[in-house]
Amino acid sequence: MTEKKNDIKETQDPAKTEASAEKQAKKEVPAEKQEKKGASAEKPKAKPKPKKNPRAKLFKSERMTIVAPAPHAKGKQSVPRIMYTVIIALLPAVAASIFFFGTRAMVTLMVAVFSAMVAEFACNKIMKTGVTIDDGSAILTGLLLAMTLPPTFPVAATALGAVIAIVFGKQVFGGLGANIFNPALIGRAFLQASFPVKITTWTLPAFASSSAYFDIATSKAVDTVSGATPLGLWKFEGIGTHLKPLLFGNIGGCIGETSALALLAGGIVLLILKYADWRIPLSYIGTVFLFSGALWLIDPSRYPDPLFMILSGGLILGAFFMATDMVTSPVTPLGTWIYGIGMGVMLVVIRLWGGLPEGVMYSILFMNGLVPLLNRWTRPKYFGEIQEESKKK
Amino acid sequence: MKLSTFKKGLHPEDYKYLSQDQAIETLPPPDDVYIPVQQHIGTPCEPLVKKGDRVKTGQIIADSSAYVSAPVHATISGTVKDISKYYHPLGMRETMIHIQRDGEEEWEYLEPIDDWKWTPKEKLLKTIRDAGIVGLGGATFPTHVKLAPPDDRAIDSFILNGVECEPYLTADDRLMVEEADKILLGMSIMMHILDVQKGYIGIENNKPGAIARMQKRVVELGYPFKMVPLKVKYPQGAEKMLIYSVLRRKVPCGKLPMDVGVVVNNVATAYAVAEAVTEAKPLIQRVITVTGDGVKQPKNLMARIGTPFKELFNVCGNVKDNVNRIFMGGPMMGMTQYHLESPVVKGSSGIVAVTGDLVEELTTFPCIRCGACVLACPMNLLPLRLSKFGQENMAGELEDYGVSNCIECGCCAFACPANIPLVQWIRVGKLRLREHQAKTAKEKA
Amino acid sequence: MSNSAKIIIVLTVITLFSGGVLALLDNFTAPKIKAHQEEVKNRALRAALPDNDRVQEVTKGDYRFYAAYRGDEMVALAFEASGGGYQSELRLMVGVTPDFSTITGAVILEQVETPGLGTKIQEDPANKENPGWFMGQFTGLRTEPEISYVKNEEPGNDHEVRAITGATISSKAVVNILNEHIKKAEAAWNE
Amino acid sequence: MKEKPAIQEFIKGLWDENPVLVQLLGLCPTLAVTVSAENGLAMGVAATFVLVCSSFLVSLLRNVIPNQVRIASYIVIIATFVTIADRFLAAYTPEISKSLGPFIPLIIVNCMILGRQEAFASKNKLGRSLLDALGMGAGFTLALLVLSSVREVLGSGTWFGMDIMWASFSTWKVMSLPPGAFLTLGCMIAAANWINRRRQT
Repeated sequence: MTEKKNDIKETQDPAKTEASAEKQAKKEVPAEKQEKKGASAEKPKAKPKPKKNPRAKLFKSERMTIVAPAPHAKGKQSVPRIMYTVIIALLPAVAASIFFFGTRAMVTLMVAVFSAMVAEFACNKIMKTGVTIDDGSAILTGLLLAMTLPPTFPVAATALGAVIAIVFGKQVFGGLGANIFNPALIGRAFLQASFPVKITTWTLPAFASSSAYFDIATSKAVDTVSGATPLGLWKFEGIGTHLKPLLFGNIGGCIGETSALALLAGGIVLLILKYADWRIPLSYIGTVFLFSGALWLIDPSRYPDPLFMILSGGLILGAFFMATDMVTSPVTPLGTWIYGIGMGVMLVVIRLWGGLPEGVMYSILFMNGLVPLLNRWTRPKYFGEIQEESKKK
Repeated sequence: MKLSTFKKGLHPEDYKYLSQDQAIETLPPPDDVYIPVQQHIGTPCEPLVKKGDRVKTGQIIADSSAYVSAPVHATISGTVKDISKYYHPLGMRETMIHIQRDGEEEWEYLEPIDDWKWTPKEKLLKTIRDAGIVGLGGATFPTHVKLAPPDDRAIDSFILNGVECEPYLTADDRLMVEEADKILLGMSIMMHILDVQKGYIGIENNKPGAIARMQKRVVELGYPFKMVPLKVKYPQGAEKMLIYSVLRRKVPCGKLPMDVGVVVNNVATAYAVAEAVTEAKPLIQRVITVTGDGVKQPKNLMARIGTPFKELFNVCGNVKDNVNRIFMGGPMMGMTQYHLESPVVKGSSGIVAVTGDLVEELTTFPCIRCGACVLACPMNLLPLRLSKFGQENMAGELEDYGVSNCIECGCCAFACPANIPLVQWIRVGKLRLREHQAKTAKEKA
Repeated sequence: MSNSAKIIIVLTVITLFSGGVLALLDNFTAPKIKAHQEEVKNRALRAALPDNDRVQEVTKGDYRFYAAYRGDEMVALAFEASGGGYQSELRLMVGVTPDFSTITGAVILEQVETPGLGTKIQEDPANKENPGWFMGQFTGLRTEPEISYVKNEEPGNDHEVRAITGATISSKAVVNILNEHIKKAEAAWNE
Repeated sequence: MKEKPAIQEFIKGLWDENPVLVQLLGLCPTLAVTVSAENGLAMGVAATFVLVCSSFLVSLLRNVIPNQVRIASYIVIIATFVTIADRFLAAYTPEISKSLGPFIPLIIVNCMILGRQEAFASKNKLGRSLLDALGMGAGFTLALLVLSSVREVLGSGTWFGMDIMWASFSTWKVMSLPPGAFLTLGCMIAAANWINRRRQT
């Protein structure tokens, strides 16, 4: 309904020739309504578009111009553009993961993206909405989901997760923009709950065996080296991991959480282009740093140091690519701060005192659920509102 | 130097280069003019002439006895051919007086004023009213009302609005370059009427010629005005934004600039005031920018009010064949024109014709709550929520979220990546809130 | 008949009927239910204790001990141990040699752990031949210096068990409960 | 009330007024115990037994019970039959009784049962009340059976304890957990609505 409004067309009477008055009167009616109401929103009586492009044939004498409400200028942003830019920003991390984990990671990535697109298409057909694959959001969901899975995750389960992500994470709410929770994380949460063993069976990257910090894993000569993530090692075995491998990605973990540097590169591109709100990663990671740093200062033997907390697990991936998902993050600046701080606190609490080694997924999903409330509570004061109040006092 | 500005807003590509250097060209009086009897905000005027009457240039042809109102003058000498409904640039058909030129110009001037400094303020205000001067920035609020605030409002500052923040438009810019003296004179007359000492001239930084010229004349003529160059940002020219940019004062919601002791007037208004007071000329013409990439030779024209747009385009080499959209005013708030018989009115600051390359037809996506509109809204509103509430007819929420504060500047819709017609939905919301309020008021009564 | 009298009479009749029916029912279901409970306990004791002639119940301290005798010789002691698991309270029946140095058997009496994961401490459907392999590991396990667990490999020492993959916390909980209660029970028994 | 054919009272409970899918009544046991088909069936049968017996008594006594104490009377009657069911299960099928845990006693406060007494049995003749109770019970049991079958097959790879999935099938653990119950029930309700909508048009 809304899209029609913007391209109501009216034949433009030529600048030079005079048209008969009755003809003018007839043509004028819909446009008049349009302008008077400001927006003929309730019932835009758009004329059906002529089959041929009239502009091509009708020259000078009957020129077509668009009659539409202001503004007549438009920014360059568009939803697909945002989606595809985020996808491109993920590519360094994708490349890094394929470099570290090999073709197996690539298969997982491709399966997830493909399944997500198929699920999106199927939902479009069943729900009889227009096909929305081309807006890129399904591709992005599939890609993000794959980034949160271990490279050796079964193909069928990956596909299942992508379908769940699209169907239960997005389409049941009404499609793009209507979902409450990050679809990729919904898919991941389903997989975590369904296949908890497989999703925590990590493969070490190709180069890990040569490094000395992986004592347990390297002590065994098995074909597929399965090992714990640095967080798992810390939580269950009390073994820390050096920061350098964490930074470059030479560690065990899921596809996307390994190389902090590659993720940061993409994340910073998003921040510069303003496709991600800088407040979210800052407040999220900052809270984790301060909270875990305070605990570390109190008792360094019990709590890991804050840099380890930041670089391990999927925090970078989550903070830059998942928490910043526009649909599921607050729109108000204050709400965004609360959102980020809430996630940070949740993350540290889950990691340090919860049953799971990793808390990024649940911390984001938890705060996603609060976003509608945050948006409501943190309505910004509109221009001039503060003064009115202070004057009353 | 850090330029002052307001918070949020955005900067669309301004395309001022198309007509910025075109000197104002005076359009000869056209053969036919169509003069709407209603050209201001306030009580409508009634026609004072009838079909067949002979009118002189400057003769009052429509007026109202109400205070918040401004008379309308004949802009050419000739015969009244008809008083009937014609196309108005705002889209509807309005009562207009059709005058056909019949030869030489014959003027009917206002009552002359010898020395405005020694003339009673009431007289000056009457002259301004008789001249039919309204806010020429586009708001068309009668200027004499603006210049006579109630006694309980202490006005301490006067701001001359030379911002012209809408892309494309250069009419005010050229006027400042070419008629700086008259503008400054008009400004001092208005300040004299208001009895205000502090005068500010706000000009956006993309008009270096205007800033230089005005600055030079202010110094040379010894005016105590302060030049305030402003950062290029839309909607800098909106009254509330300009007051904040220049004086850091926020006009409270639902209040007027005079509530914070400020009166803002457009440069074109100041020019018209000077002409009326010193030359006894009523407002019968204005500068209008004819521009856009759909026009062969963009120009700034001094045109009689009532001139059909097609005459303007004729002078500018006519519109190109691939023109896609023609609108009066700037691209952010302007009204699309579907009929070039529509005349220039007092509020017309420009007429822009653009080809398809500039304004694409866009598909609408669902809102992804990216917050681009929130970051753009100069009034600090949440356009995405307001438009949703408008669609869903949620009057209570509309009120809570301050829908009536929206100035409809179009920043949100400009920024929206999903191409949602936010401004239109917000207007629907305003309408629905008003309906709801009327209903509840009725129920209470 | 007044309304309140009617109310009283009707409610009384219904309640009497209800009580009567339930009393009748209890007569013949109660023994069966009791038998089931005995059965459960005996099965647990059979699993926790080695072959014996008779079992004698002794209460010492906080514990109720089931002492198993072969002839006059006490061969093992069993007692209940409980503690927090991953998401529920675990109750175990543990049998130890009289000197508390070796476990003679341990079974889970009650657990509501995560289905499919934590529940593997009681029954692992993936291991078709030996679903109870996890608790089976404890039979014959040394309690000195302390029971511990290893992950993803075969235990190398006689005081180690292998934890369940994906249910480390539940496995750890069982080990912790045993460590704690064997020590406490020893102290109680020797008092 | 307009008289319908008596058999309608039975049939309506199966689909049109299905307590779980349409009326959304009695969801507490529905969601909690449906981990395996066996549990679901046992729960359905127990609830049906209580429903039929209580409806019988309530319908019989509908002209005797004073209005002011009707809810109290219903609760006592229902509680009696629930206790009977509970004790029977404990005595004869201790395993099922253990896995159903507190949810059998909780049938007392199952809104479906109390709801049928209040809405139907207390206003209708004995025969119709019995048919209604049977229909509702059957609908409840059927819905629980489907729900628990889906959850057991996907969550444990078995059906009534039999292995029915292929060897490499990895079970969806979430289906054995509470979220699985919500997911499955949501899908069932969505499917029921979808079918109803298609039938209407």
